[in-house]
Amino acid sequence: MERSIALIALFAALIGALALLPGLTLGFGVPITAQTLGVMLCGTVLGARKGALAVLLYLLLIAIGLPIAANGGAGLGVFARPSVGYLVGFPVGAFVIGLVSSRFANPMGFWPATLAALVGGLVVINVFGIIGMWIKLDVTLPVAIGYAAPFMPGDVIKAVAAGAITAALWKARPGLAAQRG
Amino acid sequence: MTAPPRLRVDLTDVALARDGRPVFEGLSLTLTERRVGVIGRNGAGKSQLSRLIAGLVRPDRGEVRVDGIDVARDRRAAIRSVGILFQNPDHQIIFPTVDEELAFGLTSLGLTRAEARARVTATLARFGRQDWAGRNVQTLSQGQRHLLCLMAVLAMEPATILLDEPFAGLDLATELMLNAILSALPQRLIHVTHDLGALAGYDRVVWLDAGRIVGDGAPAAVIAAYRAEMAERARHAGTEF
Amino acid sequence: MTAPPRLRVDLTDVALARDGRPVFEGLSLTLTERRVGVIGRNGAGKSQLSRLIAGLVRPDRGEVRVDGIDVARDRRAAIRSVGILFQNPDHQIIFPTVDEELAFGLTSLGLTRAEARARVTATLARFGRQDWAGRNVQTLSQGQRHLLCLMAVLAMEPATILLDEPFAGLDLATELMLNAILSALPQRLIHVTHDLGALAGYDRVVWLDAGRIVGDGAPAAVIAAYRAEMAERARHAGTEF
Amino acid sequence: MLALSSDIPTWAHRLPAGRKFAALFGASLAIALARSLPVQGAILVAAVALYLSCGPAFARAGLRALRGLAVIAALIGAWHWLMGAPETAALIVLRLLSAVALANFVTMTTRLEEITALVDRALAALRTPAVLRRRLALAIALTIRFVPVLSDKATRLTEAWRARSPRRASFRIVLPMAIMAIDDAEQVAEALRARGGV
Ligand SMILES: Nc1ncnc2c1ncn2[C@@H]1O[C@H](COP(=O)(O)OP(=O)(O)OP(=O)(O)O)[C@@H](O)[C@H]1O
Ligand SMILES: Nc1ncnc2c1ncn2[C@@H]1O[C@H](COP(=O)(O)OP(=O)(O)OP(=O)(O)O)[C@@H](O)[C@H]1O
Ligand SMILES: O=C(O)CCCC[C@@H]1SC[C@@H]2NC(=O)N[C@@H]21
Ligand SMILES: [Mg+2]
Ligand SMILES: [Mg+2]
Repeated sequence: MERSIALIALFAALIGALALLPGLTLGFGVPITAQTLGVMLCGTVLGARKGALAVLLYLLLIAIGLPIAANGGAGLGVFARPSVGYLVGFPVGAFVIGLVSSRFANPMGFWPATLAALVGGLVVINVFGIIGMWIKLDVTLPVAIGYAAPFMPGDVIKAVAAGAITAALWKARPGLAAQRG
Repeated sequence: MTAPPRLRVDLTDVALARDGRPVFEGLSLTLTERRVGVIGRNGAGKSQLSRLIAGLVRPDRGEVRVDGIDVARDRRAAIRSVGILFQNPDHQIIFPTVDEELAFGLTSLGLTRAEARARVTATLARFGRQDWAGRNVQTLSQGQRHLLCLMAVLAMEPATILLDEPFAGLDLATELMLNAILSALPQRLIHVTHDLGALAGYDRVVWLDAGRIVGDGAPAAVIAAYRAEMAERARHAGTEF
Repeated sequence: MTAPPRLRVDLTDVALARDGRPVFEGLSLTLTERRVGVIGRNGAGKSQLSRLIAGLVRPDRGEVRVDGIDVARDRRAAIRSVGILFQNPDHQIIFPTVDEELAFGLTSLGLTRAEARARVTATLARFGRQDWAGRNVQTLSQGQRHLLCLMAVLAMEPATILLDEPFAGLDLATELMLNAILSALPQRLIHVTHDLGALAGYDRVVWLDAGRIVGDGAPAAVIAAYRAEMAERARHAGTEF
Repeated sequence: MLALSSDIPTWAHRLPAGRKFAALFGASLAIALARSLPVQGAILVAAVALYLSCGPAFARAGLRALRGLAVIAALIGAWHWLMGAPETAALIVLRLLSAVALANFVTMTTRLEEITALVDRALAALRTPAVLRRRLALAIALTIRFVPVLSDKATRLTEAWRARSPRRASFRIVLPMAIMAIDDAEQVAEALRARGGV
């Protein structure tokens, strides 16, 4: 139990640390960030339930005022920004990533992890993000989808990176596979 | 039932493996002295021994009892009887502020919030660090963090304190100060260290090698034998290291 | 232009702040000796001094030159002239295998892959560790990792090597072996340490306190003064620590 | 500490956290529902007045926290304007600025401990078992500890890289960093267990 809590807290902090890397904010107010890589790793390394808990913990900490959202954003204000859909999608994405990778015999292998990160990280998170921008920015759905397009190449790269990191972690610390869930 | 034996550490035929590789295979050891030093090479098993005595890991075979308590199973009693100080304070400090850090172990002991707060204040006062209340741990120096970890352990008033190389990387003044605090403690100390000088006034020194006890007895004799052996090994290091 | 001065470290009126708090305010220091020790309390500024000399951080004011090279600006030349060994090998080893770790610095120097491979083999041979080729770093012991870091620095053949408490937590045999390797090195060493005994045969010892040089000269004198001061401070620790 | 909460003491710091959050909730609802420009304008003016009532230094800190958003709001506004919907443009910009400004105001004037205590009370009111609440409190504290620890590790590895290469550190330091972080988490778990665990 202590180990689970420590790992969940670590991955919540990891998303926060990645969010602080300088990103590029696009015109409609949503940045390209490394956060998604952290969310993907939550799913691929911690599994569905713990991964989603880590992301929820991250969101809670933003809400209570830690400057760990994209570009050092903090507080409840972050949930009033156009990127709110993505934030809501993060825990769902991590959960789906965990579920998808668990369907394979070697969930922390490169291909299972990459595939899961694509499904949960690229598809699920962006669907939520698009809905968020659609509502928040008062644009039509096709325009909102257009807004999300520039993130796709980066998100594919992040999914592959998540797969590679997960596989390497698995090799270095095989015990990690046993704690997924 | 007879009264539990006081001030005893008993390891009986303990086996432990890490990642499938055996660390101990049938280790037995009884400690009754007030000041015990543990020495040995890197990887000899000193930290695993500390973890066993603190009850942080359950032996694969055999039993570890401290003052009669099965420390791996009866965690509630174990945290009252054994405290442990790790090498790196950053691995040990869990909370962002000094108060929270000190209070955590106390609430685990079952103290109410108010009782815990009172004990925190008393502990800070005992070391003349009243001004640390509410302070952010990030703002403490390295030596101050070591002291905080020690206070957190002492606040819980365990009868036995395990020290796993607690002072590597500390400056001389801080080390002298912390050593003075330690030697004045009434508790039993089990001190793992590479700093052989620190064990001078101890009652007993145990030398571990590859999970076995290869030296045991009065500090002077064990340490002299250890020094000789290490010098010998260093000479052959080119081929064997 | 005149020829660059050889074997000199020059800090001229250096100022450096971390997180807005000044660490150095106008530090000047020239080192020409082959063996220099640096001592001082935790937080005195020893590691920041090492980072300055290695060119890892640019001074806010003033200049740091090693053998005439502005190490913070001319990184390409700097990595040829200064190597640095940190306290914890885990903070230093970047690659998963021994070869990759050793080759990394060499390819940064501009060696081709084949040249780098040859130099890696030669370095391993020099320390009698040919069997480490291709080995996974995870399988090395703590002492072996320290040695790997040292080899990675030596393979780059810098004229100056900075050691920032390289041996805290090592066992005696390993420490003796690594010290023997170090003292046989032809390079200039600048050695930051809390282990005062390690500086016995040195040419000069610099004592830093709160970012200023408070002692400088022959080891025996500086270390004796330092010991006395630390004992004094430990006595007043209750109020001042 | 790593937090948005401001060290400058103001009258708003003294209000109970629960009341501030309830007011914020109400205000957010109003911002989301009102479609009238004057109402939205009035809300933003009120928000500005709140900041100013706490003194110039506090207002400056508040402005700094909003700077990034202001640029974004301007871009979004310009876009809608160009699309021929100046009305919508103004509405979106006003909403965005007031919602974020008010939320930041609450965060800046409430200490972290008060907010965590509030979360804890709310969960208690929802009959969350004490064990779970203790775990959550622990997880929050640990995350706050880990963020600076992680960035410190990243700095060290970056320096180890730069000490041996003139080029910038690449993604290759991510793996050793991740391994180190996971080992740290295991150590911390052990330290937790040594003092009673969860
Ligand atoms: N987490 C782990 N996973 C696998 N093996 C481990 C682990 N920790 C320790 N070991 C192994 O257990 C043995 C004993 O290690 P231990 O840490 O007790 O040594 P030590 O005597 O404390 O050494 P040091 O002086 O370096 O601290 C070593 O062979 C080590 O490789
Ligand atoms: N990353 C950092 N951010 C802010 N301040 C720092 C940082 N690193 C060091 N400092 C400050 O700079 C000063 C010098 O620190 P430095 O690490 O050089 O001390 P040191 O002499 O190496 O101590 P030690 O013996 O503990 O290693 C200290 O006051 C420290 O608080
Ligand atoms: O404000 C925030 O903190 C959330 C920013 C979300 C950015 C999203 S995550 C998925 C997509 N990929 C990116 O690189 N950025 C967006
Ligand atoms: Mg150990
Ligand atoms: Mg240092």
